[in-house]
Amino acid sequence: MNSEQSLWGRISNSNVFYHFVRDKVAFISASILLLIILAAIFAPLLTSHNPNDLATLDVMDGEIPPVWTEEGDERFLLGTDDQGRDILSAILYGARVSLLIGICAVVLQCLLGVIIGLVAGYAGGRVDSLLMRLADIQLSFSSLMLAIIVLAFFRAFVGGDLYSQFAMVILIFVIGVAEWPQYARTIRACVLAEKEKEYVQAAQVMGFTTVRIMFRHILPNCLSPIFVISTVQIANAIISEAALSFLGLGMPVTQPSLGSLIKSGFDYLQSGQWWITIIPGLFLIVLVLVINLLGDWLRDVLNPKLYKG
Amino acid sequence: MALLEVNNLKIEFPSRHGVAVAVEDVSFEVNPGEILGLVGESGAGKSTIGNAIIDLLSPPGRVAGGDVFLKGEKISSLPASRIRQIRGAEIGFIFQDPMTSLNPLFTVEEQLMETILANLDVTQESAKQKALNMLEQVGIPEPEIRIKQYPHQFSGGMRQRVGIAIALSADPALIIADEPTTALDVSIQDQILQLIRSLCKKRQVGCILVTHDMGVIANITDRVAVMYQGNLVESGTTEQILQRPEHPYTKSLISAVPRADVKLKRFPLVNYIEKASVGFSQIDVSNHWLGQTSASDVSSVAKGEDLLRVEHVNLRFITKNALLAKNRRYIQASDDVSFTVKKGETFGLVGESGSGKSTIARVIAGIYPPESGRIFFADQEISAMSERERRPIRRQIQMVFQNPYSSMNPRMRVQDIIAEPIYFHKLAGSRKEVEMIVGDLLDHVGLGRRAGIKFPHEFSGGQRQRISIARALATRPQLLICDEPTSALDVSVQAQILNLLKDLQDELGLTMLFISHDLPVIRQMCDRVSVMRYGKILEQNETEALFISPQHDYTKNLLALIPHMDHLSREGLMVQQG
Amino acid sequence: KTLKVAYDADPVSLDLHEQLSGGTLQLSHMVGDPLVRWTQELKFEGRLAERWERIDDRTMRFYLRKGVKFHSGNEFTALDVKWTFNRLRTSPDFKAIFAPFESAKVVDRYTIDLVTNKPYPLLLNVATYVFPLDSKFYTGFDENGKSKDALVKHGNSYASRNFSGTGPFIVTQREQGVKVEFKRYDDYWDKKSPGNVSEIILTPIKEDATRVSALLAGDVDFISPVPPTDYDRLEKSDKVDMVTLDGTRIITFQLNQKRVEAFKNPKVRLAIDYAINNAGIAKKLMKGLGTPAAQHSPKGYMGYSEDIKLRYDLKKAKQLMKEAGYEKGLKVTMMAPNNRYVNDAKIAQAVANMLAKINIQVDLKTMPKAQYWPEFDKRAADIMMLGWHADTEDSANFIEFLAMCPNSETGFGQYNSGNYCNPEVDKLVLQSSEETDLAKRQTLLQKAEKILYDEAAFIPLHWQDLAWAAKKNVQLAPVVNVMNFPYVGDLVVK
Amino acid sequence: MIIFLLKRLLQAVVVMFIISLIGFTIKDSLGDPVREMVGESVSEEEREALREKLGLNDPFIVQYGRFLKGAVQGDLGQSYFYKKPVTDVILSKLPATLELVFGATLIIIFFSVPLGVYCAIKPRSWLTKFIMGASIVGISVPVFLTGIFLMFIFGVILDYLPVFGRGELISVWGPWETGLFTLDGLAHLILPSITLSSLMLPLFIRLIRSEMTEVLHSEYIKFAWAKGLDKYRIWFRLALKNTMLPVITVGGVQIGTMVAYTILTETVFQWPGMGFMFLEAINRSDTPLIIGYLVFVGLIFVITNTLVDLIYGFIDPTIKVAGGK
Ligand SMILES: Nc1ncnc2c1ncn2[C@@H]1O[C@H](COP(=O)(O)OP(=O)(O)OP(=O)(O)O)[C@@H](O)[C@H]1O
Ligand SMILES: Nc1ncnc2c1ncn2[C@@H]1O[C@H](COP(=O)(O)OP(=O)(O)OP(=O)(O)O)[C@@H](O)[C@H]1O
Ligand SMILES: [Mg+2]
Ligand SMILES: [Mg+2]
Repeated sequence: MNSEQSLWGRISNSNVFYHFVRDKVAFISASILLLIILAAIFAPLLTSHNPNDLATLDVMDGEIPPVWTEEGDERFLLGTDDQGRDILSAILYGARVSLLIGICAVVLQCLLGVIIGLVAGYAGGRVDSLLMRLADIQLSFSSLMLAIIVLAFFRAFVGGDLYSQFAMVILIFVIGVAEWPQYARTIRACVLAEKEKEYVQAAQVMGFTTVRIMFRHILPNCLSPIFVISTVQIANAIISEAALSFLGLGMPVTQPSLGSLIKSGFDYLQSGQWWITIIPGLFLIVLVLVINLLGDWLRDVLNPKLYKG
Repeated sequence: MALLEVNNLKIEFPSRHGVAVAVEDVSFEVNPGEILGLVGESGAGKSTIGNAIIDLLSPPGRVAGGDVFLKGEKISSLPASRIRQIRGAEIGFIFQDPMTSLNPLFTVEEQLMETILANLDVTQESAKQKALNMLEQVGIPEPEIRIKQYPHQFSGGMRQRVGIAIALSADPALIIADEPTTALDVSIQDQILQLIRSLCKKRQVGCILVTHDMGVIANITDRVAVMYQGNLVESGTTEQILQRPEHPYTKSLISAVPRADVKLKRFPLVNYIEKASVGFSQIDVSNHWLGQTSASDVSSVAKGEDLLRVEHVNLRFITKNALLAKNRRYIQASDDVSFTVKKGETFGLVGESGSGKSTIARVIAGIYPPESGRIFFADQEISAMSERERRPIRRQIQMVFQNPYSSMNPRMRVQDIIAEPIYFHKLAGSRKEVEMIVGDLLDHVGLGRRAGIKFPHEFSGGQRQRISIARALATRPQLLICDEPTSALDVSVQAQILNLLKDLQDELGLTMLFISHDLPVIRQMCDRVSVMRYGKILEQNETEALFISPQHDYTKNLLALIPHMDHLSREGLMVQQG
Repeated sequence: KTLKVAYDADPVSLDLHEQLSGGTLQLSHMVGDPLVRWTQELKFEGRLAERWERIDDRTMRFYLRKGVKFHSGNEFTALDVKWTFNRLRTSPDFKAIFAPFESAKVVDRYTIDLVTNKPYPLLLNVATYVFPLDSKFYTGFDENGKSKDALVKHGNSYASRNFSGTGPFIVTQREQGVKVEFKRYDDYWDKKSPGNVSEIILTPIKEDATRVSALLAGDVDFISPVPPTDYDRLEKSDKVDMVTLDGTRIITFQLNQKRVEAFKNPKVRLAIDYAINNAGIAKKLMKGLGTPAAQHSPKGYMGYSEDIKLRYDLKKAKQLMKEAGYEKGLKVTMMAPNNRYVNDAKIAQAVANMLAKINIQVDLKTMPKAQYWPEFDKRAADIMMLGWHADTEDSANFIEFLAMCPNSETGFGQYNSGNYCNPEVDKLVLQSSEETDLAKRQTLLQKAEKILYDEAAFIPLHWQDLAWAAKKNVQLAPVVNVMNFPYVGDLVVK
Repeated sequence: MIIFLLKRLLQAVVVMFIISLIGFTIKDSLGDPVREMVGESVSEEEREALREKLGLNDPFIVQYGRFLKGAVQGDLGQSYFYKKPVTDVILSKLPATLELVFGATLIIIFFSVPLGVYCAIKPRSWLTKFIMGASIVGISVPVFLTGIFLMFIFGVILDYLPVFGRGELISVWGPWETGLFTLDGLAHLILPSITLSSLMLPLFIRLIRSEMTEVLHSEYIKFAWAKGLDKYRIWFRLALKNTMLPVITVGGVQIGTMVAYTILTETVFQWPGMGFMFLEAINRSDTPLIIGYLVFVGLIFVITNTLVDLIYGFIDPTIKVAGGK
């Protein structure tokens, strides 16, 4: 136990890393996730055309099925959507937006929720009532309403023309803020139960600050529901973003995210153009799947009692 | 035919750092009606054997070899359904840690009843009767009210008794009792042991009794097995082992038993250390980190003056809530308690289980606010302070909890648990220094630095208790509240730890509030003692005076019940007189 | 026979005068009869008016059908027509259509004159909006002490809950937004009507996919509208029949000349028109359920002229941009609704893509109509989408609203977000609205359309076609029409 | 306890007040209600006149004052579209939503508990892997898609189940009409309930599994094994109770959410409940209804959370319900 270990040394010596290298599922999931992220980042290199460059689109290329079907077209490996966008390119470019929004929004939700939940649960009494009623108010204003509110403010103070430049930030903000109560209430409940336990009292006796007790001691013992909610929320956030775009609040329609790509295909689902929804849908499922698997794995690893040795 | 037969049992805990062998090649047997005492070093593998017998080793643990036979049937590697029938009905098990083994969400009644109903063929009604009966037998006062309560409303000793009641309630043929009386005062301990004894004799029940208390061994066991570092080093009849120990470890163990008759300066030390894996070292406090004072210490109090003053502290717990105040029921856990503790002394608190000792300790430590009354620390009224004002003082009042396991964050490594207060209160200069200090503390409590990377659940009961002590010392407190600090330690380790505390006290003027059921230990450690019952202080005196001429009837009774160890051999043993 | 109908929305009120909307008109034709109605060929057919004649260039005399009974049992007379006419003129929604009228004069019990202020060529067109109501039924006070004929937009008026007209169906039960139930009126005057539907349950199903599924699952007999994406599938299905008609609602884009300097240049506008492949959009996005347009007026309307041809030529478009000095391109904003017209958002997107090809970068924003209209009123984007259907089924209406110089006093050009203004066009249209000589009127309107076309005053896309789908046993084709109010009274179900 | 409830009631009022205030501040951004009331060709002056008549041009304070005055008497205004008091509209839509939520909740409870527990006790079985995998698919498939799929399969292809609406209803009490007691009504309930539960069910399975896994490793469960209890008792009574604490909290929020906005499911299946009503209200800029609805939803959340807190306090004896110390 040399204290002068390099960062890498500490990482490679840590439990998480140790179990990671030995867990096939975790390893494969992480590889796939990495692959997806890389593909999204390097999308311009991997695709034949940029679906966000509108000039390259032609409606007459619309709704071409994937190459392996009869009417397929070699130019479009996975077919095209109604606007003639190559699905493959659209997925990769869309994944950029969706991943960023999904992950950032969930991080924001989680951050807000965890802080508020910890404070509410730990402080109790008035603070608790106040924060929890705030959560009730927030819940009443679902992301839909919140988006409208934020947009109205944005228009009033910044001007609507700039919207598309800030769309991403606004979306992250809206989705991030709309759902914090989920976390807050869960954490609060957990804190209520944990704070009666003796190890918390022991920490109090040590003279630790409240903040430290909340984050260092209680929070790690409340991780498991957070993990479950988070993995669900990422999928949710990606879909919500698409739903908000209907209200004119999403990303610009000319730059479809993964969610809006899926959503735009709903109309076509029954009429046979399945690929517009199903292929990006599968992509989303794989994405969420690996995130979930990693989440499950991480949760187990972070629980010392579950070490398999 | 032996009731239980254990042959060549070997138990391992594999981990990424290698396989730890907890029990190696252990064989013994228990006959019907017989009580086998299992003694040994803390961490020797006693609890592990018990767990292995009923196939409940905690996860990475596995039985690597050997067999277990119950009434001639091989019960190791039985199918899950069959072993489940054996548990409870055939083998009653009392876990070492009473705090965590009761489900916090169910009342004591539910937990008792379900055991009875699951294992015995009785009606709901008679199960209820039996449950009440059991509680009464283990000495819980007012069982009709208590049975409806939840575990957290019980004191440490009461929880332990509930655990015993549950284990005995299904009339098992074999009882495995893992340190069943550590949190009990002598009179109740006596009652429980008699209960077990009479069960064994009357119904030919076999019993494995794991204990550190040589008095208990001497008084009720028929045979004794001694364990050391995973091996069974010696076994024989009680008399044989106690009077003519053969193995050097046994010898040194017996020599370290604290004496109830005379007060010694230091505890006699065991110098048998076979593999010397973990070295106890006597510390040189003047050069040691523990001896340094930090700027924020309260140094205004001179040795011999009052460091802690407790004045008329009252605290009630609600036992039955109701809308109207008059319908509420309370337990007066602390009834007008007053005492003072001088700087540099050790103040003892003894008394019946459930008498409010832990409660008052918690009030002083600032966990419960007192309902009325005042507490002064170094002449500052800490009971009236806000949390913020109080924080700097908190470091100086530390507490060793009665239940070490539940008082440690299960998600933190032991080294982090101990290092955290050092970091937090900035008691060390660098990261490296902290790591050194932590390793040092672990050494001093006999665990060794390597223990640092493990998590609390990977330790034995006694080892956890030592971690808890190390953590309390890490803040370099002025006042140390010890709530049963050594109940799970074998006498040799106990001696080490208590000597460490004594050293600290001598050199630094460490002040201690010492709660214990172990009267010999109290006699050795404390300068003054208070006796508590029903939340009140009955009597308070200089230790020697109290032991020699107790005033209150309750005290007299208590002292009379100290297990006699006259037949304990002390000759030829290496006793260090300090 | 019971007919289960699923529309995308249900009528907002039982008061036929409350809102001028497709839903209301569909209801009107079920529970009432107009004086005259349109045939499929856009000719007039007498209903409660048996015949009519022009008395002078401002007056039309209607001879009413005798022996017609209202649902309440009251007899239908000219007084009811006059009452209805007067009520319509107080309705905020209808008052504009009836503005050219001076009065209704009862001649006798079964004869009535409608008099206009000036010679008015569209008198009969407007008469299709007169669904005589039971004046006696609406006289007096309701339980709340309010006048029964009160016309309230947002309140719970008597007329919005109770109805008495002459139509083939009586409303038996109505739950706003959930369903309306109708029963055939036993004493319906039109004994010649082949209609054999005895009961109707109308359910609004907003979601396209659900509506189609409901039909395919057999839960409903008849749906409208049919989403273009499901067109193929329904067409192929052996359980259902589809009926389509070329529509009359034009979908356009307007280029705001006030906001964008370049749009003042007709060359830029032309370039844009050339850049957009209307035929492609109609074929691919609309699945053929749209007729590509180059002018406002659909075929059959007075202003329609065969010579106005579709324009699509990318090369030419680029050329024009260059000539106008914009070969480097432009950056503009565009707004479109996403739940107002069929495929509105998709169309806007496709248009944006096409404009990118001539270097016009479009920042497109789509939003629900509730948000869109306020934006439209503010003229919040450089290019805005607008669809229009002429209430009078007449070409002049298009131009009055969409292409005449905006004028807040006269109200002309109210929907002209492009601010296109050409006094000559205004003059032609104003002339046409007083011209009762139909041939002359036609020339005027065609001329106006031609100017708009030549100057690319606006960017036409297509006329939204109408489509209905029904189970095989429902004989839909004879009762539907381009105005999208099927004459369910005449519907035959086998 | 009573004091606790009274306090909560008071808080609910404050919550509703704040929501209405926010609602009022933003109502102009929700679109122009007048636009929805009139035909498209109606002139600007007419619209302005109507706006004036509706009091929409009054200053904020005046409008809000008017609203509050009504609200105190339980009148949240009139819906523009339904032309009825907002409260009546909401109450008439409530049963539909409650039934749907009830159906979905039943599905969630009946499946999530056994499946979640199974996955926790048999972490390595292939069935567990399948359930966990399927649950992820469930999470990532949008509700809308699930709905259309179910509709397509069971409605169109197999033709077993009706695809829209509530079917035959019978009146129970006052405005309360239910489809729970007719076969037709029940048949209509099936697909929407499944769809609605499709998102929550995986969440619950995963949550139960993860919490249960932790609980199963606790000392008291080990002790319970040592007591010789039946395995089902340990899993489904002891461990499950400890597991349920966090699950109830999340569940409370989720069920509150379901009551509040089952928007997508209701839209797909044309289910005449509150979520559908809300979406329509937004589309129509029916501002009084939107605000009334938000206020109502705030109340629902306070109620469900109060219930959750009560249940929580009931299950976990160490937790004192705030207010009753
Ligand atoms: N879950 C575990 N993982 C790893 N090691 C463990 C685990 N449980 C116990 N051990 C180790 O096994 C050894 C034996 O532990 P055991 O609890 O049997 O000791 P014990 O004899 O009961 O001691 P004590 O008297 O202190 O209770 C100890 O060294 C302990 O560290
Ligand atoms: N949180 C609580 N709620 C209700 N009653 C409690 C609570 N904590 C302790 N008590 C009761 O207060 C009394 C004193 O408990 P305390 O823990 O101080 O006893 P003790 O002297 O430490 O006993 P032991 O030696 O058995 O640990 C007991 O009767 C116990 O049941
Ligand atoms: Mg042990
Ligand atoms: Mg105690």
